[in-house]
Amino acid sequence: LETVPTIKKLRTLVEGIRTAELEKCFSKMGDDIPKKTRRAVDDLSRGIVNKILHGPMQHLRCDGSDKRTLSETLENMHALNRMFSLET
Amino acid sequence: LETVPTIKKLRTLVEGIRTAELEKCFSKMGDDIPKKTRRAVDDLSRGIVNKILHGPMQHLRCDGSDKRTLSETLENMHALNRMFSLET
Amino acid sequence: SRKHDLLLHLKSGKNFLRTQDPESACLQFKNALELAQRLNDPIEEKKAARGIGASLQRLGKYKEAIQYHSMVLSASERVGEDSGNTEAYGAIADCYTELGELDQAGNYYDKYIARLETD
Amino acid sequence: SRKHDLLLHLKSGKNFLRTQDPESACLQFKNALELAQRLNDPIEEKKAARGIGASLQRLGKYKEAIQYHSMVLSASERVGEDSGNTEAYGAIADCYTELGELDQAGNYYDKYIARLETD
Repeated sequence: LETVPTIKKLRTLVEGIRTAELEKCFSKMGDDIPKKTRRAVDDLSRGIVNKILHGPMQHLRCDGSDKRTLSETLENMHALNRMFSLET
Repeated sequence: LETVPTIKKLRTLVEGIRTAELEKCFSKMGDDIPKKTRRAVDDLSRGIVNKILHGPMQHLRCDGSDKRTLSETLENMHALNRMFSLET
Repeated sequence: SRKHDLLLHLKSGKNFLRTQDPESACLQFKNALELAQRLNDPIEEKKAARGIGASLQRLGKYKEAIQYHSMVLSASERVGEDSGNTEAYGAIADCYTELGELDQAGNYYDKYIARLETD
Repeated sequence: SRKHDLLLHLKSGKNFLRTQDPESACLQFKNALELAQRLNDPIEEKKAARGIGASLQRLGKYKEAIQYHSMVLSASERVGEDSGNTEAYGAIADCYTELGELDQAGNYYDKYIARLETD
Protein backbone atom coordinates (compact mmCIF):
# COMPACT_ATOMS: atom_id res chain seq x y z
CA LEU A 1 0.00 0.00 0.00
CA GLU A 2 2.95 2.32 0.47
CA THR A 3 3.39 2.23 -3.27
CA VAL A 4 -0.09 3.56 -4.08
CA PRO A 5 0.91 7.26 -4.01
CA THR A 6 3.79 6.47 -6.36
CA ILE A 7 1.35 4.97 -8.86
CA LYS A 8 -0.68 8.17 -8.75
CA LYS A 9 2.38 10.43 -9.15
CA LEU A 10 3.75 8.41 -12.04
CA ARG A 11 0.35 8.44 -13.75
CA THR A 12 0.08 12.19 -13.33
CA LEU A 13 3.57 12.84 -14.65
CA VAL A 14 3.11 10.71 -17.73
CA GLU A 15 -0.38 12.05 -18.42
CA GLY A 16 1.12 15.55 -18.39
CA ILE A 17 3.71 14.53 -20.98
CA ARG A 18 1.03 12.88 -23.09
CA THR A 19 -1.36 15.82 -23.18
CA ALA A 20 1.41 18.36 -23.78
CA GLU A 21 2.74 16.42 -26.78
CA LEU A 22 -0.79 15.80 -28.03
CA GLU A 23 -1.56 19.52 -28.06
CA LYS A 24 1.67 20.27 -29.88
CA CYS A 25 0.73 17.65 -32.45
CA PHE A 26 -2.79 18.99 -33.01
CA SER A 27 -1.52 22.54 -33.32
CA LYS A 28 0.95 21.41 -36.01
CA MET A 29 -1.83 19.64 -37.87
CA GLY A 30 -3.85 22.80 -38.32
CA ASP A 31 -7.52 23.56 -37.76
CA ASP A 32 -9.47 21.05 -39.77
CA ILE A 33 -8.53 17.76 -38.24
CA PRO A 34 -10.96 15.00 -39.26
CA LYS A 35 -12.59 13.36 -36.26
CA LYS A 36 -11.25 9.95 -37.28
CA THR A 37 -7.70 11.31 -37.33
CA ARG A 38 -8.10 13.01 -33.97
CA ARG A 39 -9.40 9.79 -32.48
CA ALA A 40 -6.62 7.67 -33.98
CA VAL A 41 -3.95 10.07 -32.71
CA ASP A 42 -5.46 10.16 -29.24
CA ASP A 43 -5.56 6.36 -29.19
CA LEU A 44 -1.94 6.29 -30.34
CA SER A 45 -0.82 8.47 -27.46
CA ARG A 46 -2.75 6.41 -24.92
CA GLY A 47 -1.53 3.15 -26.44
CA ILE A 48 2.12 4.13 -26.18
CA VAL A 49 1.83 5.47 -22.66
CA ASN A 50 -0.24 2.58 -21.33
CA LYS A 51 2.00 -0.10 -22.78
CA ILE A 52 5.11 1.57 -21.37
CA LEU A 53 3.50 1.99 -17.94
CA HIS A 54 2.18 -1.56 -17.73
CA GLY A 55 5.38 -3.20 -16.46
CA PRO A 56 6.32 -0.59 -13.86
CA MET A 57 2.75 -0.29 -12.58
CA GLN A 58 2.45 -4.04 -12.22
CA HIS A 59 5.70 -4.14 -10.29
CA LEU A 60 4.42 -1.53 -7.86
CA ARG A 61 1.62 -3.87 -6.80
CA CYS A 62 2.13 -7.03 -4.83
CA ASP A 63 -0.10 -9.04 -2.57
CA GLY A 64 2.38 -8.66 0.28
CA SER A 65 2.18 -12.34 1.08
CA ASP A 66 5.86 -13.14 0.74
CA LYS A 67 8.72 -11.05 1.93
CA ARG A 68 10.94 -11.05 -1.12
CA THR A 69 8.23 -9.67 -3.31
CA LEU A 70 7.44 -6.90 -0.84
CA SER A 71 11.05 -5.77 -0.56
CA GLU A 72 11.46 -5.88 -4.34
CA THR A 73 8.30 -3.86 -4.79
CA LEU A 74 9.68 -1.22 -2.43
CA GLU A 75 12.98 -1.17 -4.33
CA ASN A 76 11.04 -0.66 -7.54
CA MET A 77 9.20 2.21 -5.89
CA HIS A 78 12.40 3.86 -4.69
CA ALA A 79 13.97 3.51 -8.12
CA LEU A 80 10.91 5.04 -9.82
CA ASN A 81 10.85 7.87 -7.29
CA ARG A 82 14.47 8.63 -8.13
CA MET A 83 14.24 8.18 -11.87
CA PHE A 84 11.11 10.27 -12.33
CA SER A 85 11.80 12.69 -9.42
CA LEU A 86 8.43 11.78 -7.93
CA GLU A 87 9.09 12.94 -4.36
CA THR A 88 7.93 16.49 -3.97
CA LEU B 1 29.34 0.67 -17.78
CA GLU B 2 27.40 -2.36 -16.58
CA THR B 3 24.24 -0.40 -17.24
CA VAL B 4 24.94 0.20 -20.93
CA PRO B 5 23.25 -3.01 -22.15
CA THR B 6 20.17 -2.09 -20.10
CA ILE B 7 19.95 1.23 -21.92
CA LYS B 8 20.01 -0.61 -25.21
CA LYS B 9 17.37 -3.13 -24.16
CA LEU B 10 15.05 -0.48 -22.79
CA ARG B 11 15.43 1.59 -25.96
CA THR B 12 14.65 -1.45 -28.11
CA LEU B 13 11.60 -2.39 -26.08
CA VAL B 14 10.11 1.08 -26.14
CA GLU B 15 10.89 1.59 -29.83
CA GLY B 16 8.99 -1.61 -30.54
CA ILE B 17 5.95 -0.29 -28.67
CA ARG B 18 6.20 3.05 -30.48
CA THR B 19 6.38 1.63 -34.00
CA ALA B 20 3.63 -0.93 -33.36
CA GLU B 21 1.23 1.75 -32.10
CA LEU B 22 2.25 4.08 -34.90
CA GLU B 23 1.39 1.51 -37.54
CA LYS B 24 -1.96 0.83 -35.91
CA CYS B 25 -2.64 4.56 -35.94
CA PHE B 26 -1.71 5.03 -39.60
CA SER B 27 -3.81 2.04 -40.65
CA LYS B 28 -6.82 3.55 -38.82
CA MET B 29 -6.28 6.85 -40.57
CA GLY B 30 -6.64 5.35 -44.03
CA ASP B 31 -4.59 5.69 -47.17
CA ASP B 32 -4.35 9.38 -47.92
CA ILE B 33 -2.51 10.75 -44.94
CA PRO B 34 -1.12 14.23 -45.65
CA LYS B 35 2.62 14.42 -45.19
CA LYS B 36 2.27 17.15 -42.57
CA THR B 37 -0.04 14.93 -40.52
CA ARG B 38 2.25 11.92 -40.82
CA ARG B 39 5.18 14.02 -39.67
CA ALA B 40 3.27 15.54 -36.73
CA VAL B 41 2.11 12.11 -35.58
CA ASP B 42 5.60 10.64 -35.85
CA ASP B 43 6.96 13.57 -33.83
CA LEU B 44 4.22 13.03 -31.26
CA SER B 45 5.18 9.40 -30.77
CA ARG B 46 8.87 10.27 -30.45
CA GLY B 47 8.15 13.18 -28.14
CA ILE B 48 6.15 11.07 -25.70
CA VAL B 49 8.63 8.21 -25.69
CA ASN B 50 11.73 10.40 -25.36
CA LYS B 51 10.31 12.50 -22.55
CA ILE B 52 9.28 9.41 -20.61
CA LEU B 53 12.67 7.76 -21.13
CA HIS B 54 14.71 10.81 -20.18
CA GLY B 55 14.62 10.30 -16.40
CA PRO B 56 15.31 6.55 -16.35
CA MET B 57 18.05 6.83 -18.98
CA GLN B 58 19.76 9.63 -17.07
CA HIS B 59 19.65 7.53 -13.90
CA LEU B 60 21.34 4.63 -15.66
CA ARG B 61 24.40 6.80 -16.30
CA CYS B 62 26.75 7.99 -13.60
CA ASP B 63 30.35 9.10 -13.61
CA GLY B 64 31.22 6.40 -11.09
CA SER B 65 33.22 8.83 -8.99
CA ASP B 66 31.31 8.41 -5.74
CA LYS B 67 30.07 5.20 -4.31
CA ARG B 68 26.53 6.10 -3.40
CA THR B 69 25.73 7.14 -6.95
CA LEU B 70 27.13 3.94 -8.37
CA SER B 71 25.11 1.70 -6.07
CA GLU B 72 21.98 3.71 -6.75
CA THR B 73 22.57 3.45 -10.45
CA LEU B 74 22.83 -0.31 -10.16
CA GLU B 75 19.62 -0.43 -8.12
CA ASN B 76 17.91 1.57 -10.83
CA MET B 77 19.18 -0.90 -13.38
CA HIS B 78 17.94 -3.91 -11.42
CA ALA B 79 14.54 -2.29 -10.95
CA LEU B 80 14.25 -1.51 -14.67
CA ASN B 81 15.33 -5.04 -15.56
CA ARG B 82 12.57 -6.39 -13.35
CA MET B 83 9.87 -3.91 -14.33
CA PHE B 84 10.41 -4.24 -18.07
CA SER B 85 11.54 -7.89 -18.03
CA LEU B 86 14.77 -6.89 -19.78
CA GLU B 87 16.84 -9.94 -18.90
CA THR B 88 16.54 -12.48 -21.64
CA SER C 1 -29.40 20.73 -33.19
CA ARG C 2 -29.12 19.32 -29.70
CA LYS C 3 -26.27 17.06 -30.72
CA HIS C 4 -24.44 20.11 -31.99
CA ASP C 5 -25.04 21.93 -28.68
CA LEU C 6 -23.84 18.88 -26.82
CA LEU C 7 -20.57 18.82 -28.76
CA LEU C 8 -20.11 22.55 -28.16
CA HIS C 9 -20.51 22.11 -24.41
CA LEU C 10 -17.97 19.29 -24.41
CA LYS C 11 -15.51 21.35 -26.40
CA SER C 12 -15.83 24.41 -24.24
CA GLY C 13 -15.58 22.25 -21.11
CA LYS C 14 -12.27 20.93 -22.39
CA ASN C 15 -11.06 24.45 -23.09
CA PHE C 16 -11.94 25.61 -19.57
CA LEU C 17 -10.05 22.64 -18.14
CA ARG C 18 -7.05 23.55 -20.24
CA THR C 19 -7.14 27.16 -19.08
CA GLN C 20 -7.31 26.07 -15.43
CA ASP C 21 -10.92 27.04 -14.84
CA PRO C 22 -12.45 23.81 -13.52
CA GLU C 23 -15.58 25.49 -12.20
CA SER C 24 -16.66 26.75 -15.61
CA ALA C 25 -15.55 23.46 -17.12
CA CYS C 26 -17.75 21.54 -14.71
CA LEU C 27 -20.80 23.61 -15.68
CA GLN C 28 -20.23 23.00 -19.37
CA PHE C 29 -19.77 19.28 -18.87
CA LYS C 30 -22.93 19.13 -16.75
CA ASN C 31 -24.88 20.74 -19.58
CA ALA C 32 -23.33 18.22 -21.96
CA LEU C 33 -24.26 15.33 -19.66
CA GLU C 34 -27.88 16.41 -19.49
CA LEU C 35 -28.13 16.64 -23.27
CA ALA C 36 -26.36 13.32 -23.79
CA GLN C 37 -28.74 11.58 -21.44
CA ARG C 38 -31.75 13.18 -23.13
CA LEU C 39 -30.41 12.13 -26.53
CA ASN C 40 -29.63 8.66 -25.23
CA ASP C 41 -26.04 8.94 -26.45
CA PRO C 42 -23.85 6.82 -24.18
CA ILE C 43 -20.57 7.67 -25.94
CA GLU C 44 -20.97 11.40 -25.34
CA GLU C 45 -22.45 10.72 -21.91
CA LYS C 46 -19.20 9.03 -20.94
CA LYS C 47 -17.15 11.97 -22.18
CA ALA C 48 -19.29 14.40 -20.22
CA ALA C 49 -19.13 12.30 -17.05
CA ARG C 50 -15.37 11.99 -17.36
CA GLY C 51 -15.12 15.75 -17.83
CA ILE C 52 -17.16 16.42 -14.71
CA GLY C 53 -15.05 13.95 -12.78
CA ALA C 54 -11.83 15.59 -13.94
CA SER C 55 -13.16 19.07 -13.08
CA LEU C 56 -14.23 17.98 -9.60
CA GLN C 57 -10.80 16.45 -9.01
CA ARG C 58 -9.18 19.79 -9.82
CA LEU C 59 -11.56 21.38 -7.32
CA GLY C 60 -10.52 18.88 -4.67
CA LYS C 61 -14.00 17.29 -4.54
CA TYR C 62 -12.81 13.72 -4.73
CA LYS C 63 -15.90 11.93 -3.41
CA GLU C 64 -18.15 13.59 -5.96
CA ALA C 65 -15.55 12.99 -8.67
CA ILE C 66 -15.65 9.25 -7.94
CA GLN C 67 -19.41 9.23 -8.57
CA TYR C 68 -19.03 10.77 -12.00
CA HIS C 69 -16.08 8.61 -13.02
CA SER C 70 -18.19 5.61 -11.96
CA MET C 71 -20.91 6.75 -14.37
CA VAL C 72 -18.45 5.98 -17.17
CA LEU C 73 -18.15 2.41 -15.92
CA SER C 74 -21.90 1.92 -15.61
CA ALA C 75 -22.55 3.41 -19.05
CA SER C 76 -19.97 0.99 -20.47
CA GLU C 77 -21.70 -1.92 -18.82
CA ARG C 78 -25.12 -0.78 -20.02
CA VAL C 79 -24.09 -0.64 -23.67
CA GLY C 80 -21.43 -3.37 -23.71
CA GLU C 81 -18.67 -1.07 -24.96
CA ASP C 82 -15.80 -0.38 -22.63
CA SER C 83 -13.99 2.64 -24.08
CA GLY C 84 -12.90 5.03 -21.34
CA ASN C 85 -12.85 2.37 -18.63
CA THR C 86 -9.07 2.27 -18.22
CA GLU C 87 -9.04 6.01 -17.63
CA ALA C 88 -12.03 5.79 -15.27
CA TYR C 89 -10.43 3.08 -13.12
CA GLY C 90 -7.23 5.10 -12.91
CA ALA C 91 -9.05 8.32 -12.04
CA ILE C 92 -11.18 6.66 -9.35
CA ALA C 93 -8.03 5.18 -7.85
CA ASP C 94 -6.36 8.61 -7.90
CA CYS C 95 -9.33 10.05 -5.99
CA TYR C 96 -9.22 7.32 -3.34
CA THR C 97 -5.48 7.98 -3.00
CA GLU C 98 -6.21 11.65 -2.32
CA LEU C 99 -8.83 10.65 0.24
CA GLY C 100 -6.26 8.44 1.99
CA GLU C 101 -8.28 5.28 1.27
CA LEU C 102 -5.31 3.38 -0.04
CA ASP C 103 -6.96 -0.06 0.05
CA GLN C 104 -9.72 1.05 -2.26
CA ALA C 105 -7.20 2.94 -4.40
CA GLY C 106 -5.17 -0.25 -4.74
CA ASN C 107 -8.22 -2.22 -5.86
CA TYR C 108 -9.01 0.26 -8.60
CA TYR C 109 -5.35 0.55 -9.66
CA ASP C 110 -5.36 -3.24 -10.07
CA LYS C 111 -8.28 -2.99 -12.50
CA TYR C 112 -6.52 -0.10 -14.24
CA ILE C 113 -3.23 -2.01 -14.55
CA ALA C 114 -4.97 -5.13 -15.84
CA ARG C 115 -6.28 -3.06 -18.75
CA LEU C 116 -3.07 -1.25 -19.66
CA GLU C 117 -2.00 -3.82 -22.21
CA THR C 118 -5.33 -4.00 -24.02
CA ASP C 119 -6.40 -1.43 -26.56
CA SER D 1 11.20 12.79 -61.63
CA ARG D 2 14.29 11.90 -59.66
CA LYS D 3 12.77 13.21 -56.45
CA HIS D 4 9.81 10.93 -57.02
CA ASP D 5 12.13 7.95 -57.56
CA LEU D 6 14.00 8.87 -54.43
CA LEU D 7 10.80 8.84 -52.37
CA LEU D 8 9.79 5.50 -53.86
CA HIS D 9 13.12 3.95 -52.89
CA LEU D 10 12.75 5.25 -49.35
CA LYS D 11 9.23 3.91 -49.09
CA SER D 12 10.10 0.50 -50.41
CA GLY D 13 13.16 0.37 -48.15
CA LYS D 14 10.88 0.95 -45.18
CA ASN D 15 8.54 -1.79 -46.35
CA PHE D 16 11.39 -4.27 -46.69
CA LEU D 17 12.54 -3.42 -43.18
CA ARG D 18 9.03 -4.00 -41.91
CA THR D 19 8.79 -7.37 -43.62
CA GLN D 20 12.13 -8.46 -42.15
CA ASP D 21 14.12 -8.30 -45.35
CA PRO D 22 17.05 -6.04 -44.42
CA GLU D 23 19.12 -6.98 -47.43
CA SER D 24 16.56 -5.73 -49.94
CA ALA D 25 15.90 -2.75 -47.69
CA CYS D 26 19.57 -1.85 -47.70
CA LEU D 27 19.68 -1.86 -51.51
CA GLN D 28 16.66 0.43 -51.76
CA PHE D 29 18.07 2.84 -49.21
CA LYS D 30 21.42 2.87 -51.03
CA ASN D 31 19.63 3.85 -54.24
CA ALA D 32 17.82 6.54 -52.33
CA LEU D 33 21.06 7.83 -50.82
CA GLU D 34 22.70 8.14 -54.21
CA LEU D 35 19.76 10.11 -55.60
CA ALA D 36 19.55 12.33 -52.52
CA GLN D 37 23.22 13.20 -52.81
CA ARG D 38 22.89 13.92 -56.51
CA LEU D 39 19.86 16.11 -55.83
CA ASN D 40 21.63 17.81 -52.95
CA ASP D 41 18.75 17.03 -50.62
CA PRO D 42 20.13 16.68 -47.10
CA ILE D 43 16.76 15.87 -45.47
CA GLU D 44 16.20 12.82 -47.65
CA GLU D 45 19.90 11.98 -47.50
CA LYS D 46 19.57 11.64 -43.74
CA LYS D 47 16.55 9.37 -44.08
CA ALA D 48 18.40 7.16 -46.56
CA ALA D 49 21.51 7.00 -44.38
CA ARG D 50 19.44 6.12 -41.34
CA GLY D 51 17.68 3.41 -43.33
CA ILE D 52 20.99 1.90 -44.44
CA GLY D 53 22.25 2.02 -40.86
CA ALA D 54 19.14 0.29 -39.56
CA SER D 55 19.34 -2.39 -42.27
CA LEU D 56 23.01 -3.08 -41.53
CA GLN D 57 22.21 -3.39 -37.83
CA ARG D 58 19.63 -6.06 -38.59
CA LEU D 59 22.30 -7.84 -40.65
CA GLY D 60 24.71 -7.71 -37.71
CA LYS D 61 27.12 -5.39 -39.56
CA TYR D 62 27.55 -2.95 -36.71
CA LYS D 63 30.77 -1.24 -37.80
CA GLU D 64 29.36 -0.36 -41.21
CA ALA D 65 26.10 0.69 -39.60
CA ILE D 66 27.95 3.21 -37.43
CA GLN D 67 29.38 4.84 -40.54
CA TYR D 68 25.98 5.39 -42.06
CA HIS D 69 24.39 6.62 -38.83
CA SER D 70 27.31 9.03 -38.56
CA MET D 71 26.41 10.41 -42.00
CA VAL D 72 23.19 11.68 -40.43
CA LEU D 73 25.22 13.64 -37.89
CA SER D 74 27.55 15.12 -40.50
CA ALA D 75 24.66 16.07 -42.78
CA SER D 76 23.04 17.82 -39.82
CA GLU D 77 26.19 19.73 -39.13
CA ARG D 78 26.62 20.68 -42.77
CA VAL D 79 23.17 22.21 -43.08
CA GLY D 80 22.69 23.40 -39.51
CA GLU D 81 19.52 21.40 -38.92
CA ASP D 82 19.65 18.63 -36.37
CA SER D 83 16.57 16.48 -37.00
CA GLY D 84 17.37 12.80 -36.69
CA ASN D 85 20.37 13.35 -34.44
CA THR D 86 18.79 11.92 -31.28
CA GLU D 87 17.99 8.73 -33.16
CA ALA D 88 21.47 8.61 -34.72
CA TYR D 89 23.26 9.00 -31.37
CA GLY D 90 21.09 6.24 -29.90
CA ALA D 91 21.64 3.91 -32.86
CA ILE D 92 25.42 4.43 -32.87
CA ALA D 93 25.49 3.69 -29.15
CA ASP D 94 23.44 0.53 -29.73
CA CYS D 95 26.00 -0.61 -32.32
CA TYR D 96 28.95 0.00 -29.99
CA THR D 97 27.08 -1.95 -27.31
CA GLU D 98 26.76 -4.89 -29.69
CA LEU D 99 30.47 -4.62 -30.51
CA GLY D 100 31.28 -4.75 -26.78
CA GLU D 101 32.79 -1.26 -26.85
CA LEU D 102 30.88 -0.10 -23.83
CA ASP D 103 32.95 3.04 -23.23
CA GLN D 104 32.16 4.40 -26.66
CA ALA D 105 28.56 3.25 -26.31
CA GLY D 106 28.31 5.21 -23.06
CA ASN D 107 29.65 8.36 -24.70
CA TYR D 108 27.03 8.21 -27.43
CA TYR D 109 24.23 7.34 -25.02
CA ASP D 110 25.18 10.46 -23.07
CA LYS D 111 24.67 12.58 -26.19
CA TYR D 112 21.44 10.73 -26.86
CA ILE D 113 20.16 11.24 -23.32
CA ALA D 114 21.06 14.92 -23.35
CA ARG D 115 18.74 15.36 -26.32
CA LEU D 116 15.77 13.38 -25.03
CA GLU D 117 14.05 16.38 -23.51
CA THR D 118 14.39 18.62 -26.53
CA ASP D 119 12.09 18.40 -29.49
